[in-house]
Amino acid sequence: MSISSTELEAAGAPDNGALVAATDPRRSVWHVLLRDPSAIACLVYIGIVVLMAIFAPLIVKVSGWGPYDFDQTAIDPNLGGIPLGSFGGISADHWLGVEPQSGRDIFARIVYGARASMLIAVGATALTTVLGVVFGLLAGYFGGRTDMVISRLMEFLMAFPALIFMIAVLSALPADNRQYLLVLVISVFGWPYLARIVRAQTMSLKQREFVEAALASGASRTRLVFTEILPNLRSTILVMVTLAVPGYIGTEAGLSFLGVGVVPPTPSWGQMISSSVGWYSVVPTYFLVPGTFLALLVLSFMVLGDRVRSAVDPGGR
Amino acid sequence: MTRYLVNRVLGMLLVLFLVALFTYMVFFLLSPDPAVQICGKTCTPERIDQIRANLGLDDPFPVQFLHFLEGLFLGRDYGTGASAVHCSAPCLGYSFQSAQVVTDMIVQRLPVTAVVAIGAAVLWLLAGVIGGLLSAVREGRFTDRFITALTLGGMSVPNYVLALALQYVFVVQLQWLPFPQAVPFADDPGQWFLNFILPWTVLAIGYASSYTRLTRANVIDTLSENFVRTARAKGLRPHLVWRRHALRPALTPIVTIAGMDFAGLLGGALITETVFGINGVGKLAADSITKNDQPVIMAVTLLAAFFVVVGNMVVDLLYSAIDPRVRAGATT
Amino acid sequence: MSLLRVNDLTVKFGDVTVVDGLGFELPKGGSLGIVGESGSGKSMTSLAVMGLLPKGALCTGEISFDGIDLNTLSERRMREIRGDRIAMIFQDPLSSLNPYYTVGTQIAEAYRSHRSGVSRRAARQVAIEAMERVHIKEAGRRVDDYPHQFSGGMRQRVMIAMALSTEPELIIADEPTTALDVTVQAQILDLLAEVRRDTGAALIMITHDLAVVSEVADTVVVMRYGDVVETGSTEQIFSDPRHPYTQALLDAVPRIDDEIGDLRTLGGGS
Amino acid sequence: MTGELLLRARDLVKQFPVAGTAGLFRPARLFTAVGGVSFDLHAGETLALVGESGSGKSTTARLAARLLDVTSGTVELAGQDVTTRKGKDLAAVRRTVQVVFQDPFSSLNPRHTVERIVTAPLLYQKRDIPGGSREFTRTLLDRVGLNPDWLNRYPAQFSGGQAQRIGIARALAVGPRVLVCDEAVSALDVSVQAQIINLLRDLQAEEGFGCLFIAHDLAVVRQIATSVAVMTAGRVVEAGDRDTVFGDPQHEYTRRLLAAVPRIRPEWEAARRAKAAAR
Amino acid sequence: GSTTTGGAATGGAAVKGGTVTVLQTTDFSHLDPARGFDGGVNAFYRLVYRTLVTKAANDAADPNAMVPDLAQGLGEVSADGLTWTYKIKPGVKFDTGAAITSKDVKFGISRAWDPEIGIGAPYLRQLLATPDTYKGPYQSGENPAIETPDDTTVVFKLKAPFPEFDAVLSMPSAVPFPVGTGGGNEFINDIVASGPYDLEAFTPGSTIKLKRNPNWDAATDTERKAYPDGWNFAIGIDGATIDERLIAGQGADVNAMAGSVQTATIARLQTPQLKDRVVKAPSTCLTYVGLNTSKKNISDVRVRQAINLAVDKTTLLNATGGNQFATIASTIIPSNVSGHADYNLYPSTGDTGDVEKAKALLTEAGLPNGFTLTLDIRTRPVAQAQGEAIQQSLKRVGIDVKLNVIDAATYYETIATPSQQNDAAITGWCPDWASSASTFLPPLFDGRQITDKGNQNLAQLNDPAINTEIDRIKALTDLTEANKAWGELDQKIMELAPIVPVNVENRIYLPGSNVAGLVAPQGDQDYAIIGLKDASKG
Ligand SMILES: Nc1ncnc2c1ncn2[C@@H]1O[C@H](COP(=O)(O)OP(=O)(O)OP(=O)(O)O)[C@@H](O)[C@H]1O
Ligand SMILES: Nc1ncnc2c1ncn2[C@@H]1O[C@H](COP(=O)(O)OP(=O)(O)OP(=O)(O)O)[C@@H](O)[C@H]1O
Ligand SMILES: [Mg+2]
Ligand SMILES: [Mg+2]
Repeated sequence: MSISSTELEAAGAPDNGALVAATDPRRSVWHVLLRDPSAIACLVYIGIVVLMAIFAPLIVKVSGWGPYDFDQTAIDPNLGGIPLGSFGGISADHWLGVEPQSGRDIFARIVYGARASMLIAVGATALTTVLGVVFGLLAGYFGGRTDMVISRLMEFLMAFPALIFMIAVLSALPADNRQYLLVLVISVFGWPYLARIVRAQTMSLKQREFVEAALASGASRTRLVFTEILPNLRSTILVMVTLAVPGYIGTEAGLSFLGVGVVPPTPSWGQMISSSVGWYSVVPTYFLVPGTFLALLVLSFMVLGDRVRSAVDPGGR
Repeated sequence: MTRYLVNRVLGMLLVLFLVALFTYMVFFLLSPDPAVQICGKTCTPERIDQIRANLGLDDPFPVQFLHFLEGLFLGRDYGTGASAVHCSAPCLGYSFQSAQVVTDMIVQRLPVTAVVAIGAAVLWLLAGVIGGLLSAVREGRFTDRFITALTLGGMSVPNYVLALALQYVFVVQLQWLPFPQAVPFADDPGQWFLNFILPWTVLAIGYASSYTRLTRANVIDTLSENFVRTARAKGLRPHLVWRRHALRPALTPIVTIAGMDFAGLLGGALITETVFGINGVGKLAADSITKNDQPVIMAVTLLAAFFVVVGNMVVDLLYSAIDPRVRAGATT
Repeated sequence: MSLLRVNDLTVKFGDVTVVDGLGFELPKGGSLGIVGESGSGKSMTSLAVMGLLPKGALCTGEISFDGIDLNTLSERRMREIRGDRIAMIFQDPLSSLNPYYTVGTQIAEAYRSHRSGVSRRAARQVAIEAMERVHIKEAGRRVDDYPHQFSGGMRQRVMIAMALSTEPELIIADEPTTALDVTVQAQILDLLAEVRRDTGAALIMITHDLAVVSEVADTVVVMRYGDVVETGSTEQIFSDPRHPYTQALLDAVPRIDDEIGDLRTLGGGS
Repeated sequence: MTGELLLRARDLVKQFPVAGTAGLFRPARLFTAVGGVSFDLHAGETLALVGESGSGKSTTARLAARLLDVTSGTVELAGQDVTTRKGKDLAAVRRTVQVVFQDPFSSLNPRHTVERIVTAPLLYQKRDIPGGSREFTRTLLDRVGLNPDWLNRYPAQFSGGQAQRIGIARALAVGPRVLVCDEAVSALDVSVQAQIINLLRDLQAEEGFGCLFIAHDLAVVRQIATSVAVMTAGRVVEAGDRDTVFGDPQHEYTRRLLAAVPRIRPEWEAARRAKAAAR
Repeated sequence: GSTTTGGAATGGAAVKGGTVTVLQTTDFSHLDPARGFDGGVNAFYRLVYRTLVTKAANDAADPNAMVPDLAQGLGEVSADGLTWTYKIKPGVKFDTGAAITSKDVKFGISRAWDPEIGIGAPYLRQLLATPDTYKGPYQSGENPAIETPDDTTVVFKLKAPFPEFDAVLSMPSAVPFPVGTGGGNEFINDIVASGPYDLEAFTPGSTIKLKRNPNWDAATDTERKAYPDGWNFAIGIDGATIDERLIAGQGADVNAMAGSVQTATIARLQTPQLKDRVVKAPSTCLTYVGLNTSKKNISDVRVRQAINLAVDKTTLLNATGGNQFATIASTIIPSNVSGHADYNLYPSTGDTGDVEKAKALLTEAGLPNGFTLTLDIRTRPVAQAQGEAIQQSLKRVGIDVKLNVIDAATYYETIATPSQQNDAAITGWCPDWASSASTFLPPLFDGRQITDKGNQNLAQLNDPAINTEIDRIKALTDLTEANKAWGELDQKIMELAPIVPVNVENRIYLPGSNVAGLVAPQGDQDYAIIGLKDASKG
């Protein structure tokens, strides 16, 4: 084991404050992100979507049309109810056009759809993270029988073709409270993937001497797991979370696309795409608008996750 | 090694059994009464009872599950008398809605799914490895950043959106490709290829993106390994350094991950096959879900689980075959 | 005429100079020790000679090997020298061996890449002989083993065997024994000495262990922060160190058969 | 012997299951890492365990510090049998025995500040921190020769030698009677190594703790130890007073070990010392 | 009356030969006619199966009429109306070459009693005087209600008179089968065809190929033209893709046809070339909202009338696909089903609903502030759009509609179970034959047919006056008189407002440019008269 030179330089260098700030692990991620224009762009877009979700009722008041209001004047009853005017009925009245057949305002539905999509994605991420971290920590730290049981459980859950099973189960379950069901089902099948990584990390962290040092200092096992090991998983969890959110946004949209997602008339982006499928060559905007919003959101999270990852672990990988 | 293998196979069987049990239980609890489905639109309670008795649907759960297992290993008959249908082992069930043996339904569609899956796998492996290599070689340069941007895009666009967009552009507008249909290879290899291009692309694109990233990261990692430096210090020709010392270690994990992804492909095939109307197992699953044809859904779920579990095992074995360190250790 | 002459060698990573105007000379069959604490640029120097500096390193100065300036040599010609006339042994033998190939393959590979038209079988024979030369027992059988099946000391022997297979004129060993036990270290050092006796190869031994250098080298270069602090014959450096840093370094060495008392340290404290 | 008997180990045996040999109905094969080791450690004494890699030195140290459970044998701490203590009952052991580890970076939690690291033992043992956490840390840092203002830094901001000092500071926080140093200087450059050895020597002189010093570098051991135990393959093959062991090794293995140590020619050393004296 | 407009019939007549391709999203329910029982598969059966009596070809003068098929003439009924006798035409054969005998007719019909097979049309089981213990020919042998005095004569014994028995025999469950066949799942490999085509290849869920049945003799069949040499049903194609293919008409797709186009496609059919190919055909199916009279609030007739008044049928029409895709309905019996009478009890300007009047009625019923109503809808885009439209329009009178989305697969089962049914449900009804309303009003409004499971009377209306009237009309032997009476009953029922008639859907077909003979006066296609204009094309 040789000591790398950066530490030596730190040793040789006089005590200066700049060094402290630059390597404070708590601040570095933000620091790196805020210096990266693409990360900022992603943050801005995500911020807009989040604000849209939070202030949906207010925004809709400003734009004039609610997500459920039919506008018969905006569609052509003679042509299967296609929006009047070009570009899917985009006008001063309807900023992003209207839905065929009902004339509902797409902008309002996008705004409300952000709600459903974000809520489910964030909810599922939160639940998955909690489950994944707790089980991963337990399995990784205690090993032995605990690990055996948890690992088998994970193997069992991962053996399920998650998408097929989710669709099947969701389609058979009652449609009320779909949001919660979606969160639950996604999380149940999602946590093993996080837990597996947390477990492996915990196992290698356990080998690190500071864990033994804490033990020698008299730390109890819970203390050890939660105050010594958990903080070291922070970057892993951070990266996983930034990557899980877009994953779950996609999953929610996919399930809604397949008709087992959020129940209408509540809009979600996936469901909007799903209902636009039949219209994609007639009213392309109907399909493009939610598709673009969705793809951009996923992309933003992906890029952000990428940047977070390289901020956390500059070595690459 | 033998003991390891035995342990592994036993573990696999256990997982499969649990998956079967759990799946059966879930569907047993959620399933609408198949007797009602058989009974049709105009149905009387007596007829329902009769059907139930005939098909053993009034047995308690454990008995029904045992029958299911029995069918799986020994085959079984559905119905009674001349209207009975024999379902030989491995019997995955009987679709009351379409009056067919589920095993046959799946076997019929498996070849199409195999074509879709294998084609996609070839495509994504090729694209992923080549893209990743290019990206790694040109690390930090324009090509690398361009490929990285592409992969991010590839992972962000949901595949059903992509499917429709590609179909709109290449089929509807440009008319370069036909509307995808499962043309058998034997009928017309050219058409076969043209028809499958879109499904392959759509199914492959997400995987190709993540494989590109993975390959890139692995290659960059491997290139900084000491043994690559050793190889160069030996004065090996660059192509040998690359082929033998950089690529093999970099691609080994990718091969094994590919094995797992391939095994889990049935789920991905579901959306692709549905969007393009390709009659494979994925479409069968999607259709059965809309029709609520539980025996079929369950069979497909089990089949997919089987692929995943067996795939995992094969990958493990493969890994120990190509990585000498694992081979000797034979530990999990 | 000297085998290797390094003159004003400078290695930079961007603005950071990690080797700064280094110079030394090594006669044919001679042995040179480079010592210095961690990060002083020892490895960078050796890699510069091999032409294997990592990406982003800028190397200037003269590296003249048998009259050829390696620093300006084309990569093609450099490759012909590398592994054939100059061989290198690295510090960590496990990570320096490719886990996917048998040690025999890896030794033979070095040989075959410099001898055209050598059959696999013949190269394998060379590998076995090389392994026998470094005292690996049952070489004929172990030639087909993988690196992880060898102990640390044996791996390092494999590395040496690999270096020897082409009968190089210069062997560069970068901390070849740091990862090993004292007893194994002694064996490896003996082995290197034996090999040099047999083949007449020159040696550059890089280490931070002064005692090791004193046993192996004819000439010693002491480095600190990329600079040469002092150069001289081994005897001179150890019996009459001129530079205070060298003196302090020697004072800090704990001795097995010498006085016990406070070890002198460099500049004290932190 | 210098002082009271602090640590008494008798016939320590430790077996580990060999990974991957466990069957479905069969326990794993066992590997004996330590096969019956006994020693005594007195206050003010430094007992060095030496031996090649894998000879069981660290395992012995961990058993003595009750970081591992013994397979058989006894550990007595200041006259108390602590061999089978578990959980809360271990508190006394943790107060008495502290460990300094080999890898200065791996042994410090990279996510904790120096202050948090150094006060951790007191925190974990739910003890009051005399003079408050800050002051206490400053005092400790000062004692191990570090700048007291560095208490808010993270481990990554230190050099190896400095990090090792933090590790020592942590061990000292509870005022231990026994300090176990597992290869505490092996990873350091000679000059830094010398500093740490000096520091340990000074601290021991002040505190009078007993030190179990594990190393494979015999030259280092000779500098610091008062007595030496030579281990190979999980057993002690030779033990005794430092000068006896070094001066007149009895066991073949010890002799081989000593012979293998590289040395600078004595005539050069003599010449150098003469020159230095002249200067 | 037939209101077929435009049409592939123009611009060329069908000729013999070629292969017609039919593009479908979903598979046929069953190739076994005793099990299949829906518009789609019935059209297919017509190509391969024959029955004693059948519906007249779509291009006939009266396409609703019943005409003899295997039988020499329509049934001869006894004076008491309980015995119906048919004589089989000479020279009719199965694809095996064997002659179709009365035994085969009896065997085929009896299959409907097998509990696992007979899931198709129920009328035979309801009408024939077969004992309750009978479980089909495989389990119970001979069906005592059918007699076969000789090889060409079949005699049916009924429980009660049923003047429209001819129509009952046109149902697919009356297809003859060679004695002893049709068990298990042999249908996947082969069928016993009696019609002009026979199964050539069948891959469930993806393709059905039909070839000519050499043993079918055109001379014995007045209704089927059987122009093409083969049929190719391509199954499992996405609806939008089908439309794209039909519009593009590339290669062999000129010979393709399909079911009704997607709503979205309508806008693209406005070019002259496409407009020419479009066939618009009103169906015989009514989309309606069943109001569950057994529920609180809705049990009050004024509330139901208020709902009828408040619903904005124009919005609903747009949700259904606009005026191309459906016609607003005010009556129960659609206009092209015999018995239709034109009236509107709940009029409003522009059919957007009469909010004032509805509110007044609700106030009268003691619900001035409205109430909450749960509406069952299917997880299908159209149904959801319709549900949302109803939600919007009832909001205007204070009725808060909660949409209860039920999976498409279990939807009908759920709403047909009174214990699981909610306040209201969107559903539809098609008559089994359009020659009278006897399969329209009685199943939906006969209070005595309310069952615990499989209930069709969603309104759970049990009005003695209506029940008696139904019995009276059913017994009428004069069809014209009966149809007039059905029309009057229609209005009487609507006075009670047990349902809200929403609209009658149109089918909009876009056959390939080379397809000829597509006429659909009752909405459904008649494959038996369709062919190619140029057999060598595509
Ligand atoms: N790729 C690189 N980029 C930037 N700086 C580097 C790189 N590689 C090495 N260095 C720096 O070059 C200097 C010399 O490193 P070198 O590896 O030669 O030291 P060394 O004397 O061999 O140390 P050790 O005894 O630890 O092996 C160090 O300060 C190191 O941080
Ligand atoms: N937790 C464990 N599980 C299994 N084997 C172990 C474990 N810990 C140590 N061993 C084994 O016990 C033996 C002795 O290990 P130990 O760490 O005590 O050796 P050491 O003398 O300290 O060696 P080194 O000088 O390399 O640190 C080794 O062979 C090691 O592989
Ligand atoms: Mg180095
Ligand atoms: Mg150790």
